[in-house]
Amino acid sequence: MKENTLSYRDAVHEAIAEAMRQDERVFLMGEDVGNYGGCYAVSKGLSAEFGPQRIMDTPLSESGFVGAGIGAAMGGMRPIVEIMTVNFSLLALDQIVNNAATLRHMSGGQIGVPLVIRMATGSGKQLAAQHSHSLENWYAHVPGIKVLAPATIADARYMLAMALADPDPVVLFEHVMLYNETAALPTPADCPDMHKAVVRKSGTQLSLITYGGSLGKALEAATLLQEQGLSVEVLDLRCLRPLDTASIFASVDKTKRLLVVDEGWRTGSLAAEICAAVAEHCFWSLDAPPQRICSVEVPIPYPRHLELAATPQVQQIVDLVLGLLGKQAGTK
Amino acid sequence: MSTQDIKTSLCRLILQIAPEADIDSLDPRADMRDELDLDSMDFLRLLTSIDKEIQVNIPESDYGQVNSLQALTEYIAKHRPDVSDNTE
Amino acid sequence: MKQLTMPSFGADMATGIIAQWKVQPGDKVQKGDIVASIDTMKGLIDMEVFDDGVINKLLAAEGEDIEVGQPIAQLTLADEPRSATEAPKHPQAPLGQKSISAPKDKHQSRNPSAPRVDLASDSDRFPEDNEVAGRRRISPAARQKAAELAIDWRQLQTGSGPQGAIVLDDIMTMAKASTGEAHYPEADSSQQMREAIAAVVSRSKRDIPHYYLQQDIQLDNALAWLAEYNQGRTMDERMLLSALLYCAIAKALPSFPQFNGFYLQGRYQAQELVHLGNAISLHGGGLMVAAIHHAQQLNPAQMMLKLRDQVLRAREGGLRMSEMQDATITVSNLGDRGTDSMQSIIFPPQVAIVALGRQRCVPWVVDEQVSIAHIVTVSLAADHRVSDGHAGARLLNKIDHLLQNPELLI
Amino acid sequence: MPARLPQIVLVKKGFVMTSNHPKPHMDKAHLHGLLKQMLRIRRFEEKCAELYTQQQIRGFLHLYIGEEAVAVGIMQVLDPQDAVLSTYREHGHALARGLDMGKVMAELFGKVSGSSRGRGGSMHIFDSDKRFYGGNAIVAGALPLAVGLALADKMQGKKGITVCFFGEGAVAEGEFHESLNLAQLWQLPLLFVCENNGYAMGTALAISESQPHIFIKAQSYGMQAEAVNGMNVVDVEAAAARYCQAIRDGGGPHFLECNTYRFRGHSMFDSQLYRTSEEVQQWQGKGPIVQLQNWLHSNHALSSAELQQLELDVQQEIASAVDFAEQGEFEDESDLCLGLYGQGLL
Repeated sequence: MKENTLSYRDAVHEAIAEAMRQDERVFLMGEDVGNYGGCYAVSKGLSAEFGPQRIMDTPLSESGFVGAGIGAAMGGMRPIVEIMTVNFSLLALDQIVNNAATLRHMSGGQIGVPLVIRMATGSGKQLAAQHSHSLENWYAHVPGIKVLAPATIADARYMLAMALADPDPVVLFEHVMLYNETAALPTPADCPDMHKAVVRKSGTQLSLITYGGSLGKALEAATLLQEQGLSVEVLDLRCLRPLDTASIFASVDKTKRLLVVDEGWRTGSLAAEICAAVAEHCFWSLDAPPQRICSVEVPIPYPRHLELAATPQVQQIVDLVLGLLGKQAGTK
Repeated sequence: MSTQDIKTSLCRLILQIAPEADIDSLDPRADMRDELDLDSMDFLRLLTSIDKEIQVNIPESDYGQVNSLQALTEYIAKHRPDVSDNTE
Repeated sequence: MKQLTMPSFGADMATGIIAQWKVQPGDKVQKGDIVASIDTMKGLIDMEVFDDGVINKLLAAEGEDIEVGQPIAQLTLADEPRSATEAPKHPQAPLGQKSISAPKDKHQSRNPSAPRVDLASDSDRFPEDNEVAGRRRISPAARQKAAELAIDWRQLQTGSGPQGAIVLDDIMTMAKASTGEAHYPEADSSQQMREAIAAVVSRSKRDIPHYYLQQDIQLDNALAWLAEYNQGRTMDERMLLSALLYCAIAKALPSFPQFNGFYLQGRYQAQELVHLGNAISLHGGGLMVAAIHHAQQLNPAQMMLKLRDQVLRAREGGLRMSEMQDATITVSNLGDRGTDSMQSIIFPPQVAIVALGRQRCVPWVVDEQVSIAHIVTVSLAADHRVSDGHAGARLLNKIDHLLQNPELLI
Repeated sequence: MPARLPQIVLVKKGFVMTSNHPKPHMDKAHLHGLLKQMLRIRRFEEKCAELYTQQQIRGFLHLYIGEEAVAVGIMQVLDPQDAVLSTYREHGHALARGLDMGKVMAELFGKVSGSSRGRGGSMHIFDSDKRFYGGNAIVAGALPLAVGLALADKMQGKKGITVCFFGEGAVAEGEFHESLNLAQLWQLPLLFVCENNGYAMGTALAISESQPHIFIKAQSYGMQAEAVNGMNVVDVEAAAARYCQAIRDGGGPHFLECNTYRFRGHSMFDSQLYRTSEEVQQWQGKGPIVQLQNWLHSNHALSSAELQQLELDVQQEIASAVDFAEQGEFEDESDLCLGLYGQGLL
């Protein structure tokens, strides 16, 4: 790695290390976070600095250790629980949905759960149908938790501290294709409040709304379109619950066209929620039907070409934008 | 409060009502409403804010005495007991 | 089967010349469609059809002068059992109208709040399945803008959007075309506002046969009432003459429905409520018209509150959408620094606009004695398609009367 | 039956037990206290059943009647800094832990004056001041939380221990095993209390578990575990005292299986097709309250007047609790989303 640059993986690593140095209540628990260094090598070396008491390897008991994280948060700690992938998190859904999300409201405000759950998500590494899915919207569906999707190095570096400072459970999704991304060394100013969506590229003719691993694709498409003289705005949601609808509506009211790029499956997707909200609130601003590009509704397959065919790609975005702007092709 | 203070406050209040007004080049003796394009509603709002912030109530019968910035300043100076005479 | 007859567009119309047929035998028509253009002594007027059906036969040729009431065409009704002579309950409701659909057209009425979609008038005369072919696509933004600028987007066959949808750009191009401008550059907001004004006034001057009346109204009674009212009131409670003038106009209007309403697609719809459009000039240029809702019910103090609040919000850009759209008539107030009088341009689809000059002193003759009077010149511009000068004069007299007796305004 | 209970040894503190003498020594006042606690729960729940039929209490209502000795016995040995977690059958635990009866009743009424603003109802009673972490209505759902609470105490060097109550039905869930493993692995200050009443809803233990002795499963994780007569409050208290002391001394998690029986149905809406009325009657004969009463009578340690006074006190407390619940207001609908996020409401 070049000097003055930082990878996404190291950004998360730094964020964890910093949080643990600053606050004794913070600890990391999860499968193979200690001696192994983390499934995606995020926590490599942390055990040496903080010891096995604070970098806790857990058995393969997602429900057990996620529940323990919730209990520890109730008991005054600030746990960071790592789940290897979103697919495995389904084994802990009971604890996240039935306990973490409900306790504050159900107890009439008495019990808070200041917990951060990190997990990897998304496709692109040919990991096939049990390690590649994007289920962010399942979590974004649940009131009582907050859901973040850091898509930039700066967000990876500084969002965790905000999540830990939050009094409520925060589920944080790291897209697997981002870990090797690098960028110039970010500063805290590069990471606004975690609840805010951020315009990554300003434009006037269409809003590309996206998050996580699809942000790079959206930006690439916007750049290609710019070469054709088209001005596309890219809005990075960052926070999937609660959604920053004010920023979404502001962007669409300005550009009058919406295309959502979402690696989740189309039916009942987060993209569907955004399209519905835009149709409800921005109807009279719309100059074209709201559209979305999502993953094809099949389990993500193993072969490279099929994996690519199943998930949103840059050319697809470009074509759809052209159609929506009446330039060529048509809408689906 | 000096007359300079009054003028400064007045300029601020005018700008609140007509943000595009070019106060610097305003002739203090010219008809302020013509020069700044203040309609009766603007003028009423100006007098309302003078009442609120400088505590001088200008009755309708005195509107003729406050046509220019200069005249308005003098009117306020006359009606505020605390204005010192050491003007600019 | 129903006979279409030469319509009467006014009590004084005896005959009409069929200037142009807009339909041919076999054409499917829907209630509200224009079937012919009729040349009258007052110029060309569109003739619309009030039923859904198919034009069976034309009984008169173009150029023929025909008496009002004489048959000019035969219409086979889409819904024959329906009484052919039943008059539509709401003769005109271009927005919010549910079209009476032919069986095939079931999609067309599914959104009752959207404007009804016309049948395409292309060469495909009998589309067996016109569910898709008949629908003209238009984006919500374009629809909104077209309504704002009073542009009839149905004139466009196709737009430049996806699948030929009419989009915002198309409407702006139409607006531009009506002002004679060919190119539509990226404009800042004040330019855009200028362009919008240009589109509206050009259209108004082109389509609306204006007539103008004006009257000097003595204000001494009103001013005396006002001085007494303002006596001892705080700045916040003080009233301006405008409030009284607006009240007088609003309270006069309900007796003269031909000035308070909309002229749309060749028909006038009087409105019961007076939503007084207040033309507000903006510092830095431009003009906004904000509706004062239910103005006929407001007393002067309430009117003053509305005016104060609205002017402030208009200048800070805080007007509500309903305020921008609902005005049934407009008042343009040049204020006490303006000129003596003004001949205004009507904002379509409204049919009248009242202009208020500045308050001034003049020699005034009463009982053959000259005295000094405070007066204001009130000017009316109205749509001759809807009203005549006589009615306009009565309206101005009524306003005058109210201002001579300000207690009537409370 | 009475012979199984220890002789009363009157001592000042009311309760004495040394490691040499695993049997506790209890004074009369202490035993009267145990009886009163059990009566509070019994009479409270009998009132709940009545109010439920009158539709004052809605939703699910799971009664603890018959199992009072477990909650009362265990709570005797807990300190304020200890944490308690329970199930949807938690009225007894809440009352024995010292929650205000009025607030519990108001919670059942769904009133904003209830312990959880009425939002939880019968199954979700919380009190953070008492470190009472609910009322969890997911079978085995509280076990991982208990692991976490104990972990937090241990990491922060706090003295408290965590006690987690659950039924034998939870044993079939994965979270039970995950939690026992984690607790033993991390040597957490945690007491697991399995209230084995023989039926998971209507499924008898014998037809759901290959090993019906639950404590043996815990032992297989290397945990100190034993079964105790859960119908005998003194036995329960004695066992809890030993185990809690061991946990406080750094002995890691312990597991107590309390064999007990619920006299009522699983919930109010249960025709009890899965067991015979003879079986129920048989158990009722050795119920925790009647057992202790009889024993006290036969040892001349409880006069009729004393018993009458106890009942009277309990009835008065219940009457004022019902009164408090009735007086309460329902939470305003506009507050529906209040406290979903943030620092809390109360």
